[in-house]
Amino acid sequence: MIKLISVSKEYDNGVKALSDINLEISKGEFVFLVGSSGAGKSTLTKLILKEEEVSEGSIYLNELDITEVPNRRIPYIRRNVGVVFQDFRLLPNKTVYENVAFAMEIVGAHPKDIRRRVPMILSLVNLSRKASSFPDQLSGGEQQRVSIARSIINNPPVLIADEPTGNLDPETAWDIMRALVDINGRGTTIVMATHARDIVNSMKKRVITLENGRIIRDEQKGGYELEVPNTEKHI
Amino acid sequence: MIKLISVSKEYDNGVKALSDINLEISKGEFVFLVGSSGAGKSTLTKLILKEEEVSEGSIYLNELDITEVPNRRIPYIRRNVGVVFQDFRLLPNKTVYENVAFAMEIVGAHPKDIRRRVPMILSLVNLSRKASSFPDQLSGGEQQRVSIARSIINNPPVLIADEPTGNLDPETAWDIMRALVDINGRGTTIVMATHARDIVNSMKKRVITLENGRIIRDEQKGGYELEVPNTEKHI
Amino acid sequence: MNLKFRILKSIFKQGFQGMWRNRSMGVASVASISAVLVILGIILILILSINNFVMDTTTKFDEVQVFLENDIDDGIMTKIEKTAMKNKGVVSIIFESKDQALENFRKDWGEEAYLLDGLEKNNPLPNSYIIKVEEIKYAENVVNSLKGLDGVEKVQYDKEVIDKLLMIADYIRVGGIVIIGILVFVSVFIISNTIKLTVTSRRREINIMKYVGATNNYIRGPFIIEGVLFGLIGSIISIFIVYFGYEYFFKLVNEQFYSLFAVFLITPKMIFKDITFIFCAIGIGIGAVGSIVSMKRFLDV
Amino acid sequence: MNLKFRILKSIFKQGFQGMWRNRSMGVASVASISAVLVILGIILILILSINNFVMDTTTKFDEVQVFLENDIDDGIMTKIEKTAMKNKGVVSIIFESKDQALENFRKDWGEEAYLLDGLEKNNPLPNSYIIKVEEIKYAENVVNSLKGLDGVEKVQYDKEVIDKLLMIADYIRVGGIVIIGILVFVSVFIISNTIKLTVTSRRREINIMKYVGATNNYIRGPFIIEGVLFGLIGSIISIFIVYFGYEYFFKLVNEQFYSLFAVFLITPKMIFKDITFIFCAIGIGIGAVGSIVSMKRFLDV
Ligand SMILES: Nc1ncnc2c1ncn2[C@@H]1O[C@H](COP(=O)(O)OP(=O)(O)OP(=O)(O)O)[C@@H](O)[C@H]1O
Ligand SMILES: Nc1ncnc2c1ncn2[C@@H]1O[C@H](COP(=O)(O)OP(=O)(O)OP(=O)(O)O)[C@@H](O)[C@H]1O
Ligand SMILES: [Mg+2]
Ligand SMILES: [Mg+2]
Repeated sequence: MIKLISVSKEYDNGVKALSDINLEISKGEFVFLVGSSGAGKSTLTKLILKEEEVSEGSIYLNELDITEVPNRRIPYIRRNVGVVFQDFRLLPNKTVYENVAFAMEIVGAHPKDIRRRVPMILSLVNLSRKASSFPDQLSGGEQQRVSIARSIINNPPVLIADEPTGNLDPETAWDIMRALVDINGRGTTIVMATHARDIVNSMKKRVITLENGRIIRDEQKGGYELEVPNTEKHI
Repeated sequence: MIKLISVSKEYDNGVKALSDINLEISKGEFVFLVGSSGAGKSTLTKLILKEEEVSEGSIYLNELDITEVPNRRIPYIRRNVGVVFQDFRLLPNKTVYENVAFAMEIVGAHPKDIRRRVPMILSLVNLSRKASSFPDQLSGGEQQRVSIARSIINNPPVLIADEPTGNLDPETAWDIMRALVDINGRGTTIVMATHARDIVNSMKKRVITLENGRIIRDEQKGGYELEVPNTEKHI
Repeated sequence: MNLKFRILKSIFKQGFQGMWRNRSMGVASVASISAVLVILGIILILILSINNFVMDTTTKFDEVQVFLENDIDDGIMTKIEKTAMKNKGVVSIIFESKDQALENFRKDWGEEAYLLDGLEKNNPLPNSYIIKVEEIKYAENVVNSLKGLDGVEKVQYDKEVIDKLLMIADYIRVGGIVIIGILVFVSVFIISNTIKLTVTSRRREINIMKYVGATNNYIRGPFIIEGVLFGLIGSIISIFIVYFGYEYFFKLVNEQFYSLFAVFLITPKMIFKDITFIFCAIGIGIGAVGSIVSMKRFLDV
Repeated sequence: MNLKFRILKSIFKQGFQGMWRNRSMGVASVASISAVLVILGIILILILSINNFVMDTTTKFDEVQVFLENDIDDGIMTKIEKTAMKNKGVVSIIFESKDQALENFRKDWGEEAYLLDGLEKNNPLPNSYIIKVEEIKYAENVVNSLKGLDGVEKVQYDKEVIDKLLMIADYIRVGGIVIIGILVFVSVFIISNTIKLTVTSRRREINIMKYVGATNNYIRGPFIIEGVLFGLIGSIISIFIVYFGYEYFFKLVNEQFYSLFAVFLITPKMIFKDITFIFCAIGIGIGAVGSIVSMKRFLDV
């Protein structure tokens, strides 16, 4: 489903965010991506979404080398990947309902389907009451849940979630996790970057650990174990 | 230090975010503010910062009723309150260094002091290498740490931190917590809204629990216990 | 088909919605567009009026005078008349007797008329025909056809003055077109700049749409619609301001100064159609093109 | 004192930095400012030139002619001359004999000069003085002082024409001021709108500064500096475009058409100072005021 072959990413300012990443994720897997702050988790998700270009290597999504895809085709690739962004990225001038509906409208979904499905997903993330609020009228956790709702509305084959529970209380976070497991059970491949030790530890899924832009561990049924080899002094 | 007397907040769109909050926090206290997503934690911090106006009640900061303060004086009040915002609020056109230095410049700090203190604080949050990066060149956790650095640079008597560890790995989160405890030890009053159950449980500090805009628990040496009385169905 | 239609419908919805939700920026942007077009309108009126004035002046010289020899018979006179009338563009031909001519001189000369005293008895002035032509350019032919004819002593028209006037008119027309050209260019520039500022302030939004998988056309659509609507509203406002403002001014001038200025000024009616057309074309065109061009940069993500 | 100075220094630093870091928006905004001022410049030149032309024309009529009685002695003539010279604004006084006058008539009349044949022997024209005045407004006094004087038969000047011309000149001046006033207003409007768009796109930044505890003045400072710099750059660019553009045009006209137009056109030198002053005033003024006004809304948090 997702395959990275010796992928490296160096940003314009010279920061080497990822070095020589080799990775294969099969269809239907649920993978946690862990690593300390700045390890390269978000960079990895950005590469899969083609938000950033790889510096070296290739990324295959469904047998298609997305590093070679012409600009024109990118939107169609992105539609196969639902994304929960770390910084939410909600459209400020659209209500919660419209933000979620937007993802359906761009693929030309039938209005009837939109009217049926959006409220369903909103109630799934417990935001029915906020349907007509604008993003800046929401709490942090509510915004995050809108972003989650938008990412799953189209039943994408791949779901990438970048710290989808960072702003949620544990209870709500577990609700979301249950929903993700459910979606995963119906065939969606899920890659989730997270810092939530509890969640990673209790889910017993594949865990990929990044450190300084390299994969230092990749375990089936793994746990959240971070060794920070070369930390600077602690206070 | 901070005193809220029957404070209520109703937003323009009719959402009642806080109802009849009475609360007193003494100088030098370390207080956790917990509660499920949308409970009103950020609203409370926004009221103390006068980012939002109270609908009813009064808020005293250092014996001063800030709900009565004329607009002109607000900046000077805000300078006594360091804030880590849930959404970071970094100035996009300033580097990490400049963002942190900005808080010192507005109070007219001496350039020598700025040049001495900013690198110190940046190394405290482990961001020395990123001093000349712009916010959009940082990872989520790095941005959050810049926001933390900025909030403490002026040694404010009060520090309000709205989920300051939401985007940090546990290791880094604990580094930050140690730093906060240290600051607290030197006399700064700290109010921290958080979802980090581990942290709250192991710190044994005062915990105020909000639910639907009301204080439902207020315990010295408390723990993170959330009862969600009227949840909607879970999946 | 149905899919495309749904997408199109959704684009339109987004366009109108976007305009409404961004109305505070929209107001600033529409105001700038109107303001630029109002300037353009004022200049257009100014230049057209100057042109009008010059053209008007030239028509005062649109006559040819044919001086006749003394004592010629009616046959010859008829022949002259007929020859003159055969020319293209001749409007009227009027006989002016020598007495009439003297009388006219007297009127023209005003205070110096006493110089003509005593000429009545032995009037040295000839009889003449005054031939009016439709437009000055027809005069040359009339002159040529009559020169040398029996009974014609001299054919005269104010060639020099007319040539000079025509030249001035030409230069004014060219100069006017140049100035208006510059203005149109500058207006286009300002309007597209304004649209650019509006679009730039929403680049984040555009980015988000891209990351969610919207195609460039889908993202562009609502912005183009917004741009066109801004342009349209801006031009309608400016048309109203210019038209009614000028009508008011025109009335004022007509009432207060009678004919003195009125003849110089182009009438509001005459410009209404042009202004409507030009303004709408600029407003809508730049609204659309400006949006497309300014978005280009942000769509490459 | 030291504190204030440090804060001021930091404000300036932020202003320059902000301008540089927002340069893509800045370019659009400077371009709009320049464009508006270029329009203003073109119109200014147009109106000043028209005014110039009219004023120039009036000076062609700035003389008073005093017709003398026949056969008056030198004493009387000297007295007339002296009386005339005593008036304010008199530039020269020239004697024109009756023979000279007839000759001039002959020249003026051109083709009709034969009408004057035979007048030489009994020239009915009087001797006269032609008095040139500095400006037309002085003529009235000269006329009054000479009327009824011994030896003066008649004092004549083209009152009607002059009055008409002066009136036209007045109207053009008033009309010009009105149009330029409108233009200045519209320019101010567009520029402040542009600044507003620029500021609006940074409202989030302003908010953040407020929440961190910056005073309104501290936040405003850099924006005002930015606005002023944008305005200044915009006006300098437009001054260059207008001045050199017009100089080029002026040269072209002078070389190609000689005096025909050159007399109408105001010289580039004449306008340079005005334009520099007006443009800088507008650019800088609006840059500053526009920033202040457009920020007002965002500072109330
Ligand atoms: N646009 C960019 N330009 C330059 N450097 C960048 C950019 N984005 C990220 N980086 C750098 O690349 C490294 C990896 O960043 P990334 O966002 O992938 O980290 P992360 O693992 O998601 O961290 P976090 O848990 O804090 O979100 C960091 O050092 C960061 O500063
Ligand atoms: N500007 C606003 N306008 C209207 N309603 C708002 C606004 N800001 C917040 N709210 C609502 O007020 C309630 C409390 O929000 P608040 O941000 O205080 O929650 P929170 O406890 O910080 O939640 P989280 O943990 O998700 O950040 C929520 O229901 C939210 O939707
Ligand atoms: Mg990240
Ligand atoms: Mg919050």
